[in-house]
Amino acid sequence: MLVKNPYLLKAGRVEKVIKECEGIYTFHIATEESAVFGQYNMLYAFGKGEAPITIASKGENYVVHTVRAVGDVTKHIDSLKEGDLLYWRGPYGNRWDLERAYGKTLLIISGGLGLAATRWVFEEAQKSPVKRLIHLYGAKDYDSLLYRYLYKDWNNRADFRIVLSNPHPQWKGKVSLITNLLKELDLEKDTIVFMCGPDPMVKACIPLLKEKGIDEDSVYASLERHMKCSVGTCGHCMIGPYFVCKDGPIFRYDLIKEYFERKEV
Amino acid sequence: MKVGVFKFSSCDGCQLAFFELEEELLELSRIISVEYFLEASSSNRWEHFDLAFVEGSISTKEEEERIKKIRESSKLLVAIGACAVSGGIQSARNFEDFSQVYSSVYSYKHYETNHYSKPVGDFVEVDFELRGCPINKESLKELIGAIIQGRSFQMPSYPLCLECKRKGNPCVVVAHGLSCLGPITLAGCGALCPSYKRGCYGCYGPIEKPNLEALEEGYRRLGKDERALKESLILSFNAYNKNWRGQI
Amino acid sequence: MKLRIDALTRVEGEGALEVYVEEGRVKGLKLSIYEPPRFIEGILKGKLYHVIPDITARICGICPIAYQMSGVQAIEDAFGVEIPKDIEEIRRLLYFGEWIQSHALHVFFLHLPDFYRMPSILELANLDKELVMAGMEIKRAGSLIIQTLGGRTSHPVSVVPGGFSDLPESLSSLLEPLERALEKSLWAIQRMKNLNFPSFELKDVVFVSLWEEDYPILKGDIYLEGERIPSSHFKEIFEEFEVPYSTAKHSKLKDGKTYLVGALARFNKAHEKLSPLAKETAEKIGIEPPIKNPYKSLLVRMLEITHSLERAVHMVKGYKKPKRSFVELKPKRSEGFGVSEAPRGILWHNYAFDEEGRITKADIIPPTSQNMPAIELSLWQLLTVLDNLMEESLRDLAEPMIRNFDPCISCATHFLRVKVKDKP
Amino acid sequence: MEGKGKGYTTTIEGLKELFEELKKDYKVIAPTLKDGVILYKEVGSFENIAFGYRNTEAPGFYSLEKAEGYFTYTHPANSPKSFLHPPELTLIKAKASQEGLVFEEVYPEDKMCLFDLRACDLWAIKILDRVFLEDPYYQRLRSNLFLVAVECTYATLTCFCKTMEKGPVPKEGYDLLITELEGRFLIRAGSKKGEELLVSLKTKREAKKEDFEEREKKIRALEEAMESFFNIREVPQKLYSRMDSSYWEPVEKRCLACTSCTQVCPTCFCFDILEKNTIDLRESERVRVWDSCFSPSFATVHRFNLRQSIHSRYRQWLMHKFAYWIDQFDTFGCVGCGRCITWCPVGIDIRQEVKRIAG
Ligand SMILES: Cc1cc2nc3c(=O)[nH]c(=O)nc-3n(C[C@H](O)[C@H](O)[C@H](O)COP(=O)(O)OP(=O)(O)OC[C@H]3O[C@@H](n4cnc5c(N)ncnc54)[C@H](O)[C@@H]3O)c2cc1C
Ligand code: SF4
Ligand code: SF4
Ligand code: SF4
Repeated sequence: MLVKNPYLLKAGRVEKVIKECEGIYTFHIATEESAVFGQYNMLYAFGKGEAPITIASKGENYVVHTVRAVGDVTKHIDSLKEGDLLYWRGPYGNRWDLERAYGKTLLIISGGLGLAATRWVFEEAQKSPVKRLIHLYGAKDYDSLLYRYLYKDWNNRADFRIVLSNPHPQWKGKVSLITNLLKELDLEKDTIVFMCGPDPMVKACIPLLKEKGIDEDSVYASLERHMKCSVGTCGHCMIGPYFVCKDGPIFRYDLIKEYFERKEV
Repeated sequence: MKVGVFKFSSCDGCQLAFFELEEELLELSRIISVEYFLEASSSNRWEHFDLAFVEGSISTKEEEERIKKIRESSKLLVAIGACAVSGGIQSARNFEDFSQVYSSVYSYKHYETNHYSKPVGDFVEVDFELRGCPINKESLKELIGAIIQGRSFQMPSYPLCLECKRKGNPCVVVAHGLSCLGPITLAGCGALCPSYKRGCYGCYGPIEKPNLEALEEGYRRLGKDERALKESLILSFNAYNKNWRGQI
Repeated sequence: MKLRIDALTRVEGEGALEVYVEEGRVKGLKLSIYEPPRFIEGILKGKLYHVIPDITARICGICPIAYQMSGVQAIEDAFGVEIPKDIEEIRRLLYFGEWIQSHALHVFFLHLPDFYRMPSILELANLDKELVMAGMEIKRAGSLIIQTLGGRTSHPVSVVPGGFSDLPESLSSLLEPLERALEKSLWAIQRMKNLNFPSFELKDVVFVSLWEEDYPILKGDIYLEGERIPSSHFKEIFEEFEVPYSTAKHSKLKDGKTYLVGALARFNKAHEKLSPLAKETAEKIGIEPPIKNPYKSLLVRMLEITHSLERAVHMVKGYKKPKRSFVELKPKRSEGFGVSEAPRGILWHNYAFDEEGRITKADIIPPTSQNMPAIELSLWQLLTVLDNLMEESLRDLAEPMIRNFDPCISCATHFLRVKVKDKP
Repeated sequence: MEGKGKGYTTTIEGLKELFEELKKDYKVIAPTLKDGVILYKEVGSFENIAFGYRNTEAPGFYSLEKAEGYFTYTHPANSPKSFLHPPELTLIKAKASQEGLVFEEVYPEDKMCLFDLRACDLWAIKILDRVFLEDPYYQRLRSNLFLVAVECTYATLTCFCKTMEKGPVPKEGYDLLITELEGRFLIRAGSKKGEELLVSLKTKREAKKEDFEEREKKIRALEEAMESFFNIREVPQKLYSRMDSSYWEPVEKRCLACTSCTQVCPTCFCFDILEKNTIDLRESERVRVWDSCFSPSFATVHRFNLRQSIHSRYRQWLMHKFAYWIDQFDTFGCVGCGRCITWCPVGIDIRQEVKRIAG
């Protein structure tokens, strides 16, 4: 019996590079490979290793990745130019359960680079029979805002709100915490919530949603854990009984609550 | 890339790793230029170093001054070996009455030396550590490779036991009743001692948070007392390492 | 006027040379060695006997096995155990590994560049790559022996009082590299025999080595002017003293004579016991005792390399893992002596223990401190005949002379930094 | 349970013949003696198999003595994991070329026979089969594997396969099964491969009723002698309800987080993938090495290990073995071999911890 080698890498050309802000770049990589929103790829840097990177969006024959240079792999990726080859394997992981929001309100909450993980599903939601679409996006600084070039379009199709933690002379919008923005929102009880951001942000939003009558089983969060294999065999990404790499990265909150909220699980 | 190799209180053993690179040293000399290395060359320049390797502990006033000068002249500073990283075997005296140690070796009273032998990191900022007494050439190659390739330096953070098991050694504590510092010692040597059927004596120094309380229990099980554990830590060449300073 | 080489280069450890010159003529000199003391003997006090080989190895990263061998033999002497022949043979093999590694390091990396007026082996490699590569291959063969028997090339882990903690099942992987290195050593000697050796003769220096059945290495009596003296009498023939200016504890014969240990001394006393190939080569290149020209120690070290390789090949071929790799020791209140031929010469250890086996006295005399007076004497001989010694030429003159003796300053148990006085 | 087809009995010569047959096609891995410890290792000759020893094992303790008979010990210190999921395995080699990177898959091609496997390790392989269901490296080795199982007639103090319901009788998954009887061996086949080999053996005779009866007696005696430490059916739910650190903190004083338990365990599979390159960066290898949830960098996110405390790492390990594993792979992650108990340098006994926390 021959099984496919999950570690084999594919190559794709970098078609486009967009500088989002200092140290964060978005890449369009040519590929015919199919994928769904919520999934991620393992990007490879020769001689350095691999890192899981979310599929931020997808076009006809390219995928979009947004990468912040923090370590060996991501620094390498961010040094790529148009025409360079990028090596990767994937896609891996599960998808956002967008269908559950059909006919209901869909609230997306993104913190920082978490926007890369919600962008694609947000774009898809705009085209789908979601009753009301709200997206709260919190970023630290004005300079770290991602995808500015899409805001206009997004604002036309959805309720897209940005909040910054720090003021900036050019910033006319809100300076506050994303939780304050959430508090102000009027939401139906049957709202579906998609979240991606740092663990503390996710943890802080849950009780606020509860106050609004939104159950934990209507909330989905995309998690970040250490990953090596992405196929549920290396053990690194485990949270309780789940492998974030293959059972996630997106989890219905009630299923992981026990493990996510408890220290050091 | 300009490189300097410096020696402080030590046995020279770690510098030998450079000579062990042999052919690779010749290869490397195309990319890096060894500007200062007293033991290897009679032509030495001390201006600016991109990379300074420091062997040995700091145990005299002169050494305290010299290490600061090296730090000022160097972009990256690497502490190599147990002496530079933790104070070396000579730091065993930090745990004893210095005047007695002194007079058991010398009668002449006026030699200048500090009571304590201390790691380089007590005086200047250290960018990288190469562990071991002595270091091995693989880790040296890994570090030079990481710097040349502009990637991070890969060093184990786990205890020796993991490396020992990967090698297929049965645990010497269980099989032979030997005491072994492996559970609290950083991996990297290739689990040499257990491979030669003896307990690890700790020459790669402590892991980040060694559980000494648990190890003490382990020693008790073998019929060895606290004193035996304390002595083996003091003689581990790494007794003055910051990861357990104050605990021994 | 004081001329000074602040930092000696291409020697093991760090030292300085000061020369006092009046009207161009040398009036005094001192080889000051500023290795800080590491108090190894002081640290050993009160500790259990079995730590001796691991701790004393750290006196010197270049000849740790010498320390381990003298150390364990002192312990075994104290506790009155005989080491079985097969284990002793393996100790010799390990020791040959160190001779090969250390001699090759000195000959090729430190000494040879002098004969080509090159700053280091890296530059020498541009000039004669073949020779340099041969040197590396030889050194690697020595390292391989140590690594195979002891896990790593410096501070091997398997040496314990009584023998080895464990030994490999087979040494067959050593054979090929050793045989190749042996060939390379013969080839390299031919290449080196015609180097330009400055003419110089050591005067008033007594050669001292150990006496063994074979060419001395592992143990034996002290062989002094035709007499065999047990190592326990070491302190009765030699006198060790602290010198405030130079930093090593120096050593002289009790009658005040300067003596020399190491390769030259061994060759001069025991050349007829060299291995067949080494002896034959010595004859062929016209090296015969007594060799008094220290520059020629280069060739003598090469001959010792050949000897070691040839003996090692033989041992590897006949190797069988002993049934037990060590014998048990029982500590008792006692005193013991251990002596062996480090690459640089006689290394003497002396310990006393209490009934538990804790060390009550530790005394170690390394070869380099014994050789300090001889080195100074030859520098004196070299420099005092000069009329107009200039600072610029001092390094070029003095350093090669010092390197002839392969001093290992790291064997620095007794070396101290001292304030340099203005007058000699 | 009976094997498929008939049973045969044979002598030690017959086993030797079997061994020689196996050696023709397989790299035979069998228990060998090294420095007073029995380990699985490739063996060249039948004489090198460590027959006739008895192991005494207790928490943090191991010793061997000579014994009458052949298969008189239980299982070696290492496990089949060392061969099916090797501690270090190169997965992919990447080479730089003009056109970009060229990748080469490096597959282990060994055809192995594991000779003398006990019930616990047989189960452990079954568990690994599920974990590495889609791993081509494991699957290659696995599909070429020949398994000779042996029935235990003795258990050490650390064995608890009975508690875990994994032994002492091997149920399935072997090609051949050997039971040592008085002066002879009962052999049965468990697969077609095994059957064919068995039939071709010259030194054998068909097993009789008495042979089976003698076997039955021996096995019953062992089963009865073995203690049951806890009721595994209740363990997972109890553990899930006791995740609070107060249950786990006592371990902090005793556990060294040395990783030994996870390494000797026949089912612990966690690994790391290292990137090993040449200085000139012309070539790089992706190498899989054993890792451990006790390792301080195991669960690192942004250079911060989510499991800082030792007791939280212990919780992760034990919960995984006795609770999470069931959700993941529909089986416990523990087969009761007792290796982690014997080979813990401070003698922590997982059975006692399970009893303490979930008892
Ligand atoms: C499902 C999933 C999706 C993800 N999607 C994205 C994405 O779309 N975009 C993205 O940019 N990231 C994403 N990440 C995160 C990314 O995978 C990690 O940051 C990854 O570790 C980067 O790998 P690396 O080799 O570049 O850095 P590593 O070397 O693994 O470094 C890891 C962390 O260590 C820290 N670090 C690195 N070097 C140093 C240093 N010298 N000193 C101190 N700290 C240091 C950094 O904070 C970094 O986060 C995702 C992660 C997951 C699990
Ligand atoms: S760390 Fe050890 S080997 Fe290195 S110089 Fe110090 S004593 Fe020598
Ligand atoms: S096992 Fe321990 S003492 Fe031995 S070499 Fe390794 S780190 Fe050093
Ligand atoms: S957890 Fe322990 S007893 Fe259970 S299978 Fe693993 S090593 Fe054996």
